[in-house]
Amino acid sequence: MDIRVQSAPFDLGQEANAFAARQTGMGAIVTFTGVVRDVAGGLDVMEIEHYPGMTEAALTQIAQDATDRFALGDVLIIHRHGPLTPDDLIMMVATAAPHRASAFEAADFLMDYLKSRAPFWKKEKTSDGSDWVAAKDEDETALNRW
Amino acid sequence: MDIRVQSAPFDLGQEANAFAARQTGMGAIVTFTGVVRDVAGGLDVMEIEHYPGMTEAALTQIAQDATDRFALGDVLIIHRHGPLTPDDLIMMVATAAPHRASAFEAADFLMDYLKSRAPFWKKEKTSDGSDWVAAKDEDETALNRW
Amino acid sequence: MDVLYFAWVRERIGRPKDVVETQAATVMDLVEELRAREVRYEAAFADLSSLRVAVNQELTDFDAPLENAREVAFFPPMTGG
Amino acid sequence: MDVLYFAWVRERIGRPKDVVETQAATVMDLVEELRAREVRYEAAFADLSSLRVAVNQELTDFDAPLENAREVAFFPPMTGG
Repeated sequence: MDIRVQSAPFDLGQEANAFAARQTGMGAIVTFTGVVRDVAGGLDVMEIEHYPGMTEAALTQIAQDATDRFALGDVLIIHRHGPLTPDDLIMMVATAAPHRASAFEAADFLMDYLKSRAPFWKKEKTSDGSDWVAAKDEDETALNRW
Repeated sequence: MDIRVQSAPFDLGQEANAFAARQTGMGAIVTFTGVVRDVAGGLDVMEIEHYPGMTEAALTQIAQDATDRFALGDVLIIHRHGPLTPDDLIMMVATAAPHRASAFEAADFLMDYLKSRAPFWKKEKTSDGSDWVAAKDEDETALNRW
Repeated sequence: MDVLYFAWVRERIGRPKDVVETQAATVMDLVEELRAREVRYEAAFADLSSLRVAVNQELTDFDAPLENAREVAFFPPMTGG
Repeated sequence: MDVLYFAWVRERIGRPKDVVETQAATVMDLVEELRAREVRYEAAFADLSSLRVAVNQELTDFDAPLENAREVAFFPPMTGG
Protein backbone atom coordinates (compact mmCIF):
# COMPACT_ATOMS: atom_id res chain seq x y z
CA MET A 1 0.00 0.00 0.00
CA ASP A 2 1.40 3.37 -1.01
CA ILE A 3 -0.34 6.59 0.10
CA ARG A 4 1.03 10.00 -0.72
CA VAL A 5 -0.33 13.49 -0.06
CA GLN A 6 1.84 16.10 -1.67
CA SER A 7 1.92 19.52 -3.27
CA ALA A 8 4.47 18.42 -5.87
CA PRO A 9 3.34 17.11 -9.26
CA PHE A 10 3.55 13.39 -9.92
CA ASP A 11 4.36 11.51 -13.10
CA LEU A 12 1.41 9.27 -14.03
CA GLY A 13 3.50 7.08 -16.33
CA GLN A 14 6.32 6.62 -13.89
CA GLU A 15 3.90 5.78 -11.07
CA ALA A 16 1.90 3.36 -13.24
CA ASN A 17 5.07 1.57 -14.35
CA ALA A 18 6.51 1.35 -10.82
CA PHE A 19 3.17 0.07 -9.51
CA ALA A 20 2.86 -2.57 -12.25
CA ALA A 21 6.49 -3.66 -11.85
CA ARG A 22 6.12 -4.49 -8.18
CA GLN A 23 3.16 -6.87 -8.67
CA THR A 24 3.35 -10.64 -8.99
CA GLY A 25 0.47 -12.86 -10.02
CA MET A 26 -1.88 -9.91 -10.53
CA GLY A 27 -3.73 -10.22 -13.84
CA ALA A 28 -5.35 -6.79 -13.73
CA ILE A 29 -4.12 -3.28 -13.04
CA VAL A 30 -6.46 -0.29 -13.11
CA THR A 31 -5.47 3.34 -12.76
CA PHE A 32 -7.71 6.35 -12.36
CA THR A 33 -6.34 9.85 -12.81
CA GLY A 34 -8.24 13.03 -11.98
CA VAL A 35 -7.43 16.12 -14.02
CA VAL A 36 -8.25 19.81 -13.37
CA ARG A 37 -11.06 20.85 -15.72
CA ASP A 38 -11.85 24.40 -16.71
CA VAL A 39 -15.57 23.74 -16.87
CA ALA A 40 -16.99 27.24 -17.23
CA GLY A 41 -13.94 28.78 -18.92
CA GLY A 42 -11.65 31.29 -17.27
CA LEU A 43 -10.33 29.07 -14.47
CA ASP A 44 -6.97 30.45 -13.41
CA VAL A 45 -6.21 28.32 -10.39
CA MET A 46 -7.76 25.43 -8.52
CA GLU A 47 -6.56 25.60 -4.94
CA ILE A 48 -6.82 22.37 -2.98
CA GLU A 49 -6.87 22.65 0.79
CA HIS A 50 -6.55 19.61 3.04
CA TYR A 51 -6.35 18.62 6.68
CA PRO A 52 -2.80 17.43 7.35
CA GLY A 53 -2.76 14.34 9.51
CA MET A 54 -6.39 13.46 9.01
CA THR A 55 -5.89 13.27 5.24
CA GLU A 56 -3.23 10.60 5.46
CA ALA A 57 -5.24 8.66 8.06
CA ALA A 58 -8.41 8.79 5.97
CA LEU A 59 -6.66 7.71 2.76
CA THR A 60 -4.95 4.85 4.57
CA GLN A 61 -8.28 3.70 5.99
CA ILE A 62 -9.98 3.90 2.58
CA ALA A 63 -7.11 1.97 0.95
CA GLN A 64 -7.24 -0.68 3.68
CA ASP A 65 -11.03 -1.04 3.29
CA ALA A 66 -10.63 -1.50 -0.48
CA THR A 67 -7.82 -4.03 -0.01
CA ASP A 68 -9.90 -6.13 2.39
CA ARG A 69 -13.13 -5.88 0.47
CA PHE A 70 -11.75 -6.66 -2.98
CA ALA A 71 -8.80 -8.87 -1.97
CA LEU A 72 -6.39 -6.53 -3.74
CA GLY A 73 -2.74 -7.30 -4.20
CA ASP A 74 -1.83 -3.63 -3.90
CA VAL A 75 -3.20 -0.07 -3.81
CA LEU A 76 -1.66 3.28 -4.63
CA ILE A 77 -3.21 6.66 -3.82
CA ILE A 78 -1.53 9.96 -4.65
CA HIS A 79 -3.42 13.20 -3.99
CA ARG A 80 -2.05 16.69 -4.49
CA HIS A 81 -2.89 19.86 -2.59
CA GLY A 82 -2.04 23.51 -3.19
CA PRO A 83 -2.53 25.56 -6.36
CA LEU A 84 -3.19 23.68 -9.61
CA THR A 85 -4.03 24.89 -13.10
CA PRO A 86 -6.24 23.39 -15.85
CA ASP A 87 -5.02 20.03 -17.20
CA ASP A 88 -2.82 19.47 -14.12
CA LEU A 89 -3.18 16.01 -12.62
CA ILE A 90 -4.94 16.27 -9.24
CA MET A 91 -4.69 12.70 -8.04
CA MET A 92 -4.40 9.08 -9.07
CA VAL A 93 -5.29 5.70 -7.69
CA ALA A 94 -4.03 2.33 -8.87
CA THR A 95 -5.32 -1.11 -7.96
CA ALA A 96 -3.88 -4.56 -8.66
CA ALA A 97 -5.96 -7.73 -8.42
CA PRO A 98 -5.90 -11.25 -9.83
CA HIS A 99 -8.96 -10.50 -11.99
CA ARG A 100 -10.29 -7.43 -13.72
CA ALA A 101 -13.69 -7.20 -11.99
CA SER A 102 -12.16 -6.61 -8.57
CA ALA A 103 -9.50 -4.22 -9.89
CA PHE A 104 -12.21 -2.10 -11.57
CA GLU A 105 -14.62 -2.19 -8.64
CA ALA A 106 -11.89 -1.35 -6.14
CA ALA A 107 -10.79 1.70 -8.15
CA ASP A 108 -14.41 2.85 -8.38
CA PHE A 109 -14.87 2.27 -4.63
CA LEU A 110 -11.68 4.20 -3.81
CA MET A 111 -12.86 7.15 -5.88
CA ASP A 112 -16.29 7.21 -4.26
CA TYR A 113 -14.78 7.28 -0.79
CA LEU A 114 -12.03 9.69 -1.72
CA LYS A 115 -14.62 12.16 -3.04
CA SER A 116 -16.68 12.30 0.15
CA ARG A 117 -14.55 10.95 2.99
CA ALA A 118 -11.08 12.37 2.49
CA PRO A 119 -10.63 15.91 3.85
CA PHE A 120 -9.88 17.86 0.68
CA TRP A 121 -11.64 21.04 -0.44
CA LYS A 122 -11.37 22.65 -3.84
CA LYS A 123 -11.55 26.36 -4.52
CA GLU A 124 -11.78 27.68 -8.06
CA LYS A 125 -10.26 31.06 -8.85
CA THR A 126 -11.29 32.90 -11.99
CA SER A 127 -10.93 36.52 -13.05
CA ASP A 128 -14.46 37.01 -11.62
CA GLY A 129 -13.46 35.91 -8.14
CA SER A 130 -13.23 32.65 -6.32
CA ASP A 131 -15.61 29.98 -5.10
CA TRP A 132 -15.44 26.77 -3.12
CA VAL A 133 -16.55 23.78 -5.15
CA ALA A 134 -19.77 22.45 -3.62
CA ALA A 135 -20.06 18.77 -2.79
CA LYS A 136 -22.63 17.00 -4.92
CA ASP A 137 -25.48 15.07 -3.34
CA GLU A 138 -24.76 12.29 -5.84
CA ASP A 139 -21.25 11.92 -4.43
CA GLU A 140 -22.68 11.24 -1.00
CA THR A 141 -25.35 8.85 -2.29
CA ALA A 142 -22.71 7.03 -4.39
CA LEU A 143 -21.40 5.59 -1.12
CA ASN A 144 -24.62 3.62 -0.73
CA ARG A 145 -23.57 1.48 -3.70
CA TRP A 146 -21.01 -0.31 -1.54
CA MET B 1 -8.77 6.95 -31.19
CA ASP B 2 -5.60 4.88 -31.17
CA ILE B 3 -5.77 1.12 -31.87
CA ARG B 4 -2.67 -1.04 -32.02
CA VAL B 5 -2.22 -4.79 -32.48
CA GLN B 6 1.41 -5.74 -32.14
CA SER B 7 3.81 -8.47 -31.08
CA ALA B 8 6.23 -5.93 -29.57
CA PRO B 9 6.01 -5.03 -25.87
CA PHE B 10 4.55 -1.65 -24.95
CA ASP B 11 5.47 0.71 -22.15
CA LEU B 12 2.42 1.26 -19.91
CA GLY B 13 3.82 4.43 -18.37
CA GLN B 14 4.81 5.98 -21.65
CA GLU B 15 1.43 5.17 -23.19
CA ALA B 16 -0.50 6.47 -20.16
CA ASN B 17 1.47 9.73 -20.19
CA ALA B 18 1.11 10.25 -23.94
CA PHE B 19 -2.61 9.52 -23.70
CA ALA B 20 -3.12 11.93 -20.78
CA ALA B 21 -1.03 14.63 -22.43
CA ARG B 22 -3.16 14.74 -25.56
CA GLN B 23 -6.45 15.36 -23.70
CA THR B 24 -8.07 18.73 -23.07
CA GLY B 25 -11.01 19.27 -20.75
CA MET B 26 -11.15 15.63 -19.72
CA GLY B 27 -11.47 15.33 -15.94
CA ALA B 28 -11.03 11.57 -15.78
CA ILE B 29 -8.57 9.10 -17.28
CA VAL B 30 -8.84 5.37 -16.65
CA THR B 31 -6.38 2.71 -17.75
CA PHE B 32 -6.75 -1.03 -17.58
CA THR B 33 -3.74 -3.29 -18.09
CA GLY B 34 -3.93 -7.06 -18.47
CA VAL B 35 -0.95 -9.08 -17.25
CA VAL B 36 0.03 -12.72 -17.94
CA ARG B 37 -0.70 -14.79 -14.82
CA ASP B 38 0.87 -18.11 -13.99
CA VAL B 39 -2.30 -19.39 -12.34
CA ALA B 40 -1.47 -23.07 -11.83
CA GLY B 41 2.31 -22.67 -11.63
CA GLY B 42 4.71 -23.84 -14.31
CA LEU B 43 3.53 -21.58 -17.14
CA ASP B 44 6.40 -21.18 -19.56
CA VAL B 45 4.75 -19.31 -22.40
CA MET B 46 1.36 -17.83 -23.19
CA GLU B 47 0.99 -17.75 -26.95
CA ILE B 48 -1.61 -15.33 -28.29
CA GLU B 49 -2.95 -16.01 -31.77
CA HIS B 50 -5.12 -13.50 -33.62
CA TYR B 51 -6.87 -12.95 -36.91
CA PRO B 52 -4.98 -10.20 -38.77
CA GLY B 53 -7.36 -7.77 -40.42
CA MET B 54 -10.40 -8.79 -38.46
CA THR B 55 -8.66 -7.98 -35.17
CA GLU B 56 -8.03 -4.36 -36.11
CA ALA B 57 -11.57 -4.00 -37.49
CA ALA B 58 -13.15 -5.51 -34.36
CA LEU B 59 -11.10 -3.33 -31.99
CA THR B 60 -11.91 -0.22 -33.99
CA GLN B 61 -15.62 -1.06 -33.87
CA ILE B 62 -15.50 -1.71 -30.11
CA ALA B 63 -13.64 1.56 -29.52
CA GLN B 64 -16.14 3.45 -31.68
CA ASP B 65 -19.09 1.91 -29.81
CA ALA B 66 -17.56 2.92 -26.47
CA THR B 67 -16.85 6.45 -27.70
CA ASP B 68 -20.43 6.93 -28.87
CA ARG B 69 -22.06 5.31 -25.90
CA PHE B 70 -20.06 7.05 -23.17
CA ALA B 71 -19.28 10.32 -24.99
CA LEU B 72 -15.56 9.72 -24.56
CA GLY B 73 -12.94 12.27 -25.45
CA ASP B 74 -10.52 9.55 -26.50
CA VAL B 75 -9.82 5.81 -26.44
CA LEU B 76 -6.62 3.80 -26.66
CA ILE B 77 -6.42 0.03 -27.17
CA ILE B 78 -3.14 -1.86 -27.43
CA HIS B 79 -3.22 -5.66 -27.66
CA ARG B 80 -0.21 -7.89 -28.11
CA HIS B 81 0.01 -11.24 -29.89
CA GLY B 82 2.73 -13.88 -30.07
CA PRO B 83 4.62 -15.54 -27.21
CA LEU B 84 4.42 -13.90 -23.77
CA THR B 85 5.74 -14.97 -20.38
CA PRO B 86 4.35 -14.50 -16.85
CA ASP B 87 4.11 -10.87 -15.72
CA ASP B 88 4.33 -9.61 -19.32
CA LEU B 89 1.73 -7.00 -20.17
CA ILE B 90 -0.82 -8.48 -22.61
CA MET B 91 -2.88 -5.42 -23.41
CA MET B 92 -4.10 -2.07 -22.18
CA VAL B 93 -7.02 0.22 -22.72
CA ALA B 94 -7.28 3.88 -21.75
CA THR B 95 -10.37 6.08 -21.70
CA ALA B 96 -10.73 9.84 -21.25
CA ALA B 97 -14.03 11.47 -20.31
CA PRO B 98 -15.21 14.67 -18.66
CA HIS B 99 -16.37 12.72 -15.58
CA ARG B 100 -15.18 9.62 -13.82
CA ALA B 101 -18.35 7.51 -14.11
CA SER B 102 -18.20 7.40 -17.91
CA ALA B 103 -14.43 6.84 -17.98
CA PHE B 104 -14.79 3.85 -15.64
CA GLU B 105 -17.84 2.38 -17.37
CA ALA B 106 -16.27 2.77 -20.80
CA ALA B 107 -13.11 0.93 -19.74
CA ASP B 108 -15.23 -1.85 -18.25
CA PHE B 109 -17.33 -2.01 -21.45
CA LEU B 110 -14.20 -2.12 -23.64
CA MET B 111 -12.82 -5.03 -21.63
CA ASP B 112 -16.07 -7.00 -21.78
CA TYR B 113 -16.20 -6.66 -25.56
CA LEU B 114 -12.51 -7.24 -26.03
CA LYS B 115 -12.76 -10.51 -24.11
CA SER B 116 -15.50 -12.03 -26.24
CA ARG B 117 -15.65 -10.11 -29.52
CA ALA B 118 -12.05 -9.52 -30.56
CA PRO B 119 -10.44 -12.48 -32.37
CA PHE B 120 -7.67 -13.43 -29.97
CA TRP B 121 -6.97 -16.91 -28.63
CA LYS B 122 -4.63 -17.78 -25.78
CA LYS B 123 -2.63 -20.97 -25.49
CA GLU B 124 -0.78 -21.83 -22.30
CA LYS B 125 2.40 -23.86 -22.56
CA THR B 126 3.76 -25.62 -19.48
CA SER B 127 6.27 -28.43 -19.06
CA ASP B 128 3.23 -30.78 -19.06
CA GLY B 129 2.13 -29.71 -22.51
CA SER B 130 -0.08 -26.99 -23.90
CA ASP B 131 -3.73 -26.06 -23.80
CA TRP B 132 -5.98 -23.46 -25.33
CA VAL B 133 -7.56 -21.23 -22.70
CA ALA B 134 -11.31 -21.87 -22.71
CA ALA B 135 -13.70 -18.95 -22.95
CA LYS B 136 -15.77 -18.50 -19.81
CA ASP B 137 -19.55 -18.47 -19.94
CA GLU B 138 -19.43 -15.45 -17.63
CA ASP B 139 -17.44 -13.50 -20.24
CA GLU B 140 -20.23 -14.03 -22.74
CA THR B 141 -22.99 -13.18 -20.26
CA ALA B 142 -21.07 -10.06 -19.17
CA LEU B 143 -22.05 -8.53 -22.52
CA ASN B 144 -25.68 -8.53 -21.40
CA ARG B 145 -24.81 -5.83 -18.89
CA TRP B 146 -24.56 -3.23 -21.65
CA MET C 1 -8.39 21.68 22.93
CA ASP C 2 -7.46 22.67 19.40
CA VAL C 3 -10.39 23.70 17.24
CA LEU C 4 -9.57 23.77 13.53
CA TYR C 5 -11.43 25.34 10.62
CA PHE C 6 -11.09 24.48 6.93
CA ALA C 7 -12.22 25.89 3.60
CA TRP C 8 -15.00 28.48 3.82
CA VAL C 9 -15.44 27.86 7.56
CA ARG C 10 -11.85 29.03 8.02
CA GLU C 11 -12.45 32.01 5.75
CA ARG C 12 -15.69 33.00 7.45
CA ILE C 13 -14.17 32.83 10.93
CA GLY C 14 -11.00 34.48 9.66
CA ARG C 15 -8.54 32.07 11.24
CA PRO C 16 -7.49 28.43 10.86
CA LYS C 17 -7.43 27.52 14.55
CA ASP C 18 -8.55 28.39 18.06
CA VAL C 19 -7.17 26.96 21.25
CA VAL C 20 -10.25 26.57 23.44
CA GLU C 21 -10.70 25.91 27.16
CA THR C 22 -14.08 24.25 27.44
CA GLN C 23 -16.23 21.98 29.56
CA ALA C 24 -18.48 21.23 26.55
CA ALA C 25 -19.71 17.65 26.77
CA THR C 26 -20.54 17.25 23.09
CA VAL C 27 -19.64 18.79 19.76
CA MET C 28 -23.01 20.54 19.79
CA ASP C 29 -22.22 22.14 23.16
CA LEU C 30 -18.92 23.37 21.74
CA VAL C 31 -20.73 24.79 18.70
CA GLU C 32 -23.06 26.76 21.03
CA GLU C 33 -20.07 28.19 22.90
CA LEU C 34 -18.40 29.20 19.63
CA ARG C 35 -21.60 30.73 18.26
CA ALA C 36 -21.80 32.92 21.35
CA ARG C 37 -18.30 34.29 20.76
CA GLU C 38 -18.73 36.68 17.88
CA VAL C 39 -20.98 37.29 14.92
CA ARG C 40 -18.51 35.71 12.48
CA TYR C 41 -18.65 32.46 14.48
CA GLU C 42 -22.43 32.70 14.54
CA ALA C 43 -22.36 33.13 10.75
CA ALA C 44 -19.99 30.20 10.24
CA PHE C 45 -22.11 27.88 12.35
CA ALA C 46 -25.50 29.18 11.15
CA ASP C 47 -26.39 26.09 9.11
CA LEU C 48 -25.04 22.89 10.59
CA SER C 49 -26.39 20.80 7.70
CA SER C 50 -23.68 22.39 5.54
CA LEU C 51 -20.94 21.47 8.02
CA ARG C 52 -19.03 18.34 8.92
CA VAL C 53 -17.05 17.67 12.07
CA ALA C 54 -14.07 15.52 12.97
CA VAL C 55 -12.95 14.72 16.52
CA ASN C 56 -9.33 13.63 16.86
CA GLN C 57 -9.16 13.50 13.05
CA GLU C 58 -12.09 11.11 12.65
CA LEU C 59 -15.38 12.10 11.05
CA THR C 60 -18.22 12.05 13.54
CA ASP C 61 -21.58 13.65 14.35
CA PHE C 62 -22.57 16.82 16.15
CA ASP C 63 -23.87 14.84 19.11
CA ALA C 64 -20.51 13.08 19.59
CA PRO C 65 -19.01 13.37 23.11
CA LEU C 66 -15.85 15.44 23.59
CA GLU C 67 -14.33 13.18 26.24
CA ASN C 68 -10.67 12.68 25.30
CA ALA C 69 -10.98 15.15 22.44
CA ARG C 70 -7.66 16.83 21.75
CA GLU C 71 -8.62 18.23 18.36
CA VAL C 72 -11.98 19.16 16.87
CA ALA C 73 -12.28 20.32 13.26
CA PHE C 74 -15.17 21.95 11.41
CA PHE C 75 -15.40 22.06 7.62
CA PRO C 76 -17.81 21.85 4.67
CA PRO C 77 -18.57 18.53 2.92
CA MET C 78 -15.37 17.26 1.35
CA THR C 79 -14.61 17.52 -2.36
CA GLY C 80 -11.60 15.33 -2.96
CA GLY C 81 -10.73 13.25 -5.98
CA MET D 1 -13.13 -18.39 -51.38
CA ASP D 2 -10.54 -18.37 -48.60
CA VAL D 3 -11.47 -20.51 -45.60
CA LEU D 4 -9.37 -19.74 -42.53
CA TYR D 5 -8.90 -21.69 -39.30
CA PHE D 6 -7.63 -20.38 -35.97
CA ALA D 7 -6.52 -21.79 -32.61
CA TRP D 8 -7.45 -25.45 -32.05
CA VAL D 9 -9.52 -25.53 -35.23
CA ARG D 10 -6.35 -24.77 -37.19
CA GLU D 11 -4.43 -27.37 -35.20
CA ARG D 12 -7.08 -30.06 -35.61
CA ILE D 13 -7.33 -29.52 -39.35
CA GLY D 14 -3.56 -29.19 -39.60
CA ARG D 15 -3.49 -26.07 -41.73
CA PRO D 16 -4.37 -22.39 -41.39
CA LYS D 17 -6.20 -21.99 -44.68
CA ASP D 18 -7.98 -23.67 -47.57
CA VAL D 19 -8.86 -22.11 -50.88
CA VAL D 20 -12.27 -23.56 -51.67
CA GLU D 21 -14.38 -23.65 -54.82
CA THR D 22 -17.94 -23.97 -53.60
CA GLN D 23 -21.57 -23.34 -54.46
CA ALA D 24 -22.53 -23.51 -50.77
CA ALA D 25 -25.37 -21.10 -50.07
CA THR D 26 -24.81 -20.77 -46.35
CA VAL D 27 -22.04 -21.25 -43.81
CA MET D 28 -23.78 -24.48 -42.75
CA ASP D 29 -23.65 -25.80 -46.31
CA LEU D 30 -19.93 -25.03 -46.40
CA VAL D 31 -19.44 -26.83 -43.08
CA GLU D 32 -21.14 -29.92 -44.52
CA GLU D 33 -18.81 -29.86 -47.53
CA LEU D 34 -15.77 -29.51 -45.31
CA ARG D 35 -16.93 -32.29 -42.97
CA ALA D 36 -17.17 -34.63 -45.99
CA ARG D 37 -13.55 -33.96 -46.96
CA GLU D 38 -11.54 -35.89 -44.39
CA VAL D 39 -11.84 -37.23 -40.89
CA ARG D 40 -9.80 -34.34 -39.42
CA TYR D 41 -12.32 -31.86 -40.85
CA GLU D 42 -15.14 -33.99 -39.47
CA ALA D 43 -13.43 -33.89 -36.06
CA ALA D 44 -12.87 -30.14 -36.18
CA PHE D 45 -16.53 -29.47 -37.05
CA ALA D 46 -18.00 -32.15 -34.79
CA ASP D 47 -19.47 -29.75 -32.23
CA LEU D 48 -20.61 -26.47 -33.76
CA SER D 49 -21.60 -25.06 -30.38
CA SER D 50 -17.88 -24.82 -29.61
CA LEU D 51 -17.18 -22.92 -32.83
CA ARG D 52 -17.64 -19.37 -34.04
CA VAL D 53 -17.67 -18.14 -37.63
CA ALA D 54 -16.81 -14.89 -39.36
CA VAL D 55 -17.71 -14.03 -42.95
CA ASN D 56 -15.62 -11.29 -44.54
CA GLN D 57 -14.07 -10.68 -41.10
CA GLU D 58 -17.38 -10.07 -39.35
CA LEU D 59 -18.80 -12.41 -36.74
CA THR D 60 -21.98 -14.08 -37.90
CA ASP D 61 -24.09 -17.25 -37.54
CA PHE D 62 -23.92 -20.65 -39.16
CA ASP D 63 -27.06 -19.94 -41.15
CA ALA D 64 -25.55 -16.80 -42.71
CA PRO D 65 -25.59 -16.68 -46.52
CA LEU D 66 -22.31 -16.90 -48.42
CA GLU D 67 -23.30 -14.48 -51.16
CA ASN D 68 -20.36 -12.09 -51.67
CA ALA D 69 -18.26 -14.05 -49.19
CA ARG D 70 -14.56 -13.72 -50.01
CA GLU D 71 -13.30 -15.04 -46.69
CA VAL D 72 -14.85 -17.37 -44.13
CA ALA D 73 -13.10 -18.11 -40.84
CA PHE D 74 -13.79 -20.77 -38.20
CA PHE D 75 -12.46 -20.57 -34.66
CA PRO D 76 -13.30 -21.28 -31.02
CA PRO D 77 -14.88 -18.64 -28.75
CA MET D 78 -12.45 -15.75 -28.40
CA THR D 79 -10.31 -15.19 -25.32
CA GLY D 80 -8.85 -11.71 -25.68
CA GLY D 81 -8.07 -9.18 -23.01
